[in-house]
Amino acid sequence: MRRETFVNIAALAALFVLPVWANATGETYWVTLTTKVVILAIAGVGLNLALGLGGLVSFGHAAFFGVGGYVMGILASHLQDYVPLLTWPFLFEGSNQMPVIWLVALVFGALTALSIGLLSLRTSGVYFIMITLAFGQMLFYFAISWPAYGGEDGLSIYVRNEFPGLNTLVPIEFYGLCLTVLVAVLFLVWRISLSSFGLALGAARQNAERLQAVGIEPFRIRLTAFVISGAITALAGAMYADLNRFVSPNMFSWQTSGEIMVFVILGGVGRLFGPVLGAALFILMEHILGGMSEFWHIYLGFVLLGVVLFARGGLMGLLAGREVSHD
Amino acid sequence: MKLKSIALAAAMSALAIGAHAEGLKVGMITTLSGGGAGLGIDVRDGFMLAMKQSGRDDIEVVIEDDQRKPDIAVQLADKMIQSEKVDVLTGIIWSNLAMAVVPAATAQNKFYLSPNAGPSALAGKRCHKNYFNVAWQNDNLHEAAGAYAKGAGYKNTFILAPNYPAGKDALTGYKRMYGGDLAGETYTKLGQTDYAAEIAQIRASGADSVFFFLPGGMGIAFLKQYADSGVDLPVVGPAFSFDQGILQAVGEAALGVINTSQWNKDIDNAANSAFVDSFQAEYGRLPSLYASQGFDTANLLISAAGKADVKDQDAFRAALEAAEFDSVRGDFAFGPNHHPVQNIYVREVIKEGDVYTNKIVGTALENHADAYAGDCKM
Amino acid sequence: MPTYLIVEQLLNGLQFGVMLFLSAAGLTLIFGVMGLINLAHGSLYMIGAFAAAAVAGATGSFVMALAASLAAAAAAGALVEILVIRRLYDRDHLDQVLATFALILIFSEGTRWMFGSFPLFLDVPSYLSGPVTLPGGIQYPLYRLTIIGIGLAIAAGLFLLIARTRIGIRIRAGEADREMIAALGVDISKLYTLVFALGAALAGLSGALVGAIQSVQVGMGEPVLILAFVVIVIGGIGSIKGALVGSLLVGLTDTFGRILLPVAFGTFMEPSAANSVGAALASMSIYLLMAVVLIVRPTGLYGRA
Amino acid sequence: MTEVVLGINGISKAYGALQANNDITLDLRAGEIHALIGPNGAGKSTFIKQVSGAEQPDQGAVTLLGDDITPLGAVARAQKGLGRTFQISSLAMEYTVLQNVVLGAMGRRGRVMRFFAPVLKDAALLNAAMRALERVGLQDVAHVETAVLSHGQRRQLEVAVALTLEPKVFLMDEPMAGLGAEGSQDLIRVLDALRHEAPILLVEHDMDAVFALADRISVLVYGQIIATGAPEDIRHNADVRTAYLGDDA
Repeated sequence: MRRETFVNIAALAALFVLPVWANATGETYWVTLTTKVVILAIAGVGLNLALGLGGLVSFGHAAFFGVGGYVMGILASHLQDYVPLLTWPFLFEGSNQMPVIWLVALVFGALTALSIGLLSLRTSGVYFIMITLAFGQMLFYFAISWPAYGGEDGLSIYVRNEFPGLNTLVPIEFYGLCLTVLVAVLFLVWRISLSSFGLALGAARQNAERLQAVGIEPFRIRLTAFVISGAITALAGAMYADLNRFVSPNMFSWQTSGEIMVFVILGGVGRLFGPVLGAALFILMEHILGGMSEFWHIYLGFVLLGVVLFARGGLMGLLAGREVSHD
Repeated sequence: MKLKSIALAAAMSALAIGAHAEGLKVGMITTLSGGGAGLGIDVRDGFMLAMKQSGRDDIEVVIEDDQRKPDIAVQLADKMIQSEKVDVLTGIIWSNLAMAVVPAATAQNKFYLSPNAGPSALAGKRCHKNYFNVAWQNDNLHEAAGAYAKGAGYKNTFILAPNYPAGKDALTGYKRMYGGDLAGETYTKLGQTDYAAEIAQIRASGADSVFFFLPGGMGIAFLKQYADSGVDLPVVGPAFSFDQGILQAVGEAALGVINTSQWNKDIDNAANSAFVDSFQAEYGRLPSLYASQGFDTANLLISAAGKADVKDQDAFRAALEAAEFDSVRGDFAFGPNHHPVQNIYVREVIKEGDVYTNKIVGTALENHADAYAGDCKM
Repeated sequence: MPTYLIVEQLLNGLQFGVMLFLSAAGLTLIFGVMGLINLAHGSLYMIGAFAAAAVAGATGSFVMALAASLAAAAAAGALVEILVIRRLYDRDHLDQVLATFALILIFSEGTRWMFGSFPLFLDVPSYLSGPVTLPGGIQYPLYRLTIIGIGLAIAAGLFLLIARTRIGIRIRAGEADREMIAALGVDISKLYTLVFALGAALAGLSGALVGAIQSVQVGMGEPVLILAFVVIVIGGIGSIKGALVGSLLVGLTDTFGRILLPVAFGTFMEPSAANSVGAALASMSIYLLMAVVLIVRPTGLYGRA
Repeated sequence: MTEVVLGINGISKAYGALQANNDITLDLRAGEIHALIGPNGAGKSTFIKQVSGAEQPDQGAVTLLGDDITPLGAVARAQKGLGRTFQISSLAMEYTVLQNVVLGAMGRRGRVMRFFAPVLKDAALLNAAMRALERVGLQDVAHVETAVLSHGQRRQLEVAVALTLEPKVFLMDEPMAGLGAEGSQDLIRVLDALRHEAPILLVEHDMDAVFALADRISVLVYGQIIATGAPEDIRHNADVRTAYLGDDA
């Protein structure tokens, strides 16, 4: 077995076992913490598709994360406050059903990514990094000053939304649901990476001229990847909002974009399980260092710096070595 | 892995007298790192000072840093409720964080005592029997500023605030009590630091006074630039931009500015002078508004813990409602929506030796309650 | 709107633009020469402001404070370049973003650890405070005029430095071909340290100058960083001229957006809502500007492909 | 007269004051190899860019099988049947050799927007890819990472990718560049056989290869074609000798 596969299986096993063990021993908070890891990992997996596979360094993925969060907030708050969201063309009262919310989040995440991608994929390099940042900031300021859904105060939901057949208020059940989504998303991204589209996307990153010469338009490939990536991140946003039963413009902030990016780099760019390892390490550091000192950001900074300077390839690079192409 | 788990003495006193000897666990979620940490640190220090003075060893306080991020605050609340099994939560500074945490905490049958934020929703439609605000409803200080402006005979005020909910509440609060004309009403970008354009508008507007609500660094920048612009219209604002912590950074530009507050260090009562002295002795700096609120919050909690066991929620709630503690503000009572009914004073910025501080020059509103109590159905 | 107000707002836009230029110039210089995205630029700005506030507090001299801001930021810049940044030149932008993001964390909390959580005091010196009356009867703060003057002088100085001096020639050669300049016997790593320290010093100076009329506090650098990025992306990364034009464009767009948009919405909405919606759009205006520029010219106004 | 497959009709391109290509006209007919030679700086790269679609000519037209393809970009021209190779190997270096050729086969068949099926299990694509590799003799290194290939193997892979496109015309930009004598001989054999599938417009520096392969040769000097003809004619053309070969004739 390749070492990377071994690491992946070990990570997955840990995600299955640890929370169950924490739950059994009454450490419910660790279940919540792992839920956070899993949801943020989904956001990272979304970004990794664009960034790792496609080489699209987006500094604006908070835009999609936030859109997902607000989809949850808006749908659920309308139902909660008995104010129909739509009366025309059909009556829609909002929803507290996660499958509905997730679907809407995917659609709106994809649409947002489509419009941002259409404009920003005309640029490349640093310009792309910065224009995606600019779009994220636009949405951030919009969310802060848009009064209908709470502005900077955000929106809070009394009760976590429902999923058929589960009691989502029980931490371990909600965790199981999130883990299932993570596994599904990982499976999807894995298949994409092996597919025709994935091959073209990787080629677009390595050598766009080559792709053109074989009659494939890199722009189309990148845009499609950006849209899928945005949709996945939006799904994570909706789930994150449900974890907190709360959504705020903070989800749109550039620091959020930065953190999602940190998960990917910390774990290993372009590696399937990279964002999972990255999110886990980040949250663990936040939890442990945060308990040690008020000034824990300093230590976090040094750890990140160490990873960039001395552990290229991130955690996965350390554990499983350099990625080797295979077919 | 808690930041500081301060059991105020050995837990051996568990066998102590009375029905309330069970012990009480308090979770404090506040901002201790990053921008805005100064406010959280003051609340924490004021709170812990009261705890120390009370000498009660059956109250344990767990403190965590929310980094001013709402999502982190919610997760910390979950942690404190699920793992630490706290009975009471407190500490949040910012309205948006309070909106995220308070409904979740009260929904899980925990008490929440707010030492700073008082968003209108939590005072009105979404009030809760387990939610107590020990500071003010957000509009209060702005209403007092409006009342002051009316009393001072201002007829044409230029008002400005950042474009976010608290900013809108501020201007609404001011207008509620002011009643005169507006020379202009401007919303600035949250976090904006250059106000040249707004000051030019003020100059050109023909206003006779200026009201502003710009918390934190925004207020420092505005005041310095305003003083430097040569516009000399009187300025009124809520206490937040003139607090002990940031006044030194504004410097001379703040001298003489009128601001409104429910507390000042020169309020004449025994509790207050003892608080001011002991805070200075303990931490080596003058206490701020936030420190006073933290101190009051702790004393309210201690008074209730002296009367009832927190496990008996109804009794504990009644003890909180009674609010029988010596507030550093003087008289203190809760209205029907568990928000304070209190005096709000007019302060002026002065210089004492090398230190900029405030003195009380009048009372803007007496026994003032908030405007949302009517919407609250507990 | 009366003419004098428009003129005054033009001055405000210009002045805001010049302030932005001061922080953007170093950023674009560093990118142009070394190809490095430095997110920690805002931290150097903050270091300059804190050094100035500390020295002004100790000596009471504003000139000393400015000198301290230059020195502290340059020293911090040189140190960071030698310890961290020089390992990043050959890396892709992603590594640079993460490493300098880490530096922000270290600098911000390190500063808070040293100076505490409360804002520091730094004020305009008495000889520069207060307004002067300009032709046409406009009252305008002397300090802001001074900032415009200093900013334009620095812009001119940078153009001269790059066009006329030996270091400038080396900088330009370095931009064109790193191996070539190394082959010519110029110590490239010293040159890079020098350029990075220069960029840092510019950031530090602008932090001190701006800090005197804003607030000196932890976290003051990040909003400026984002604005500076907007500026240099609009202007074309690496171009000093682009940074100047970009900062003036951003300054004017932001200033007039703030004033005119609420008025524009006021023509068909009730005032309070118009103010709010206008302000919301105004806060997005510069990002819209940037998006439009990049859509028309994907490498900015003066950028090379 | 055989059919004109690729027609270049009076194309010109200027960069500022520099007239890089000036009214170039040449054609490529079925079954032939037409070589374009010229000294450095003659405008060969500019010419290639306009034929491949990377840049638009200022004037003139490019036709493929009679259709005007001038307004089309590189992608559309590739889809229409223009198969090009690059002067400096332009491959996806992190991919295996097989992945690179599969990419070509994918582009040829338009099987790009497939998200779920593993592309390397697609028999049709694999067969086409392997056939192309066999033709250039790379079948044994199919599963090797491209980055570790020798220079010569990369040149062969360039040609193999173009083969998978099953193009109507090949545009080859110095395929022999950097190859040793033995490598050149191998590649010459491959190209020699190829002309019957699709004609080749060969831009080449290696005179041995040009004279071994070309049916016709055009000579580009200072942006203009100064001569077109059979190899023997070109070899003895006085203008060419003076201007290009640098002889003292």
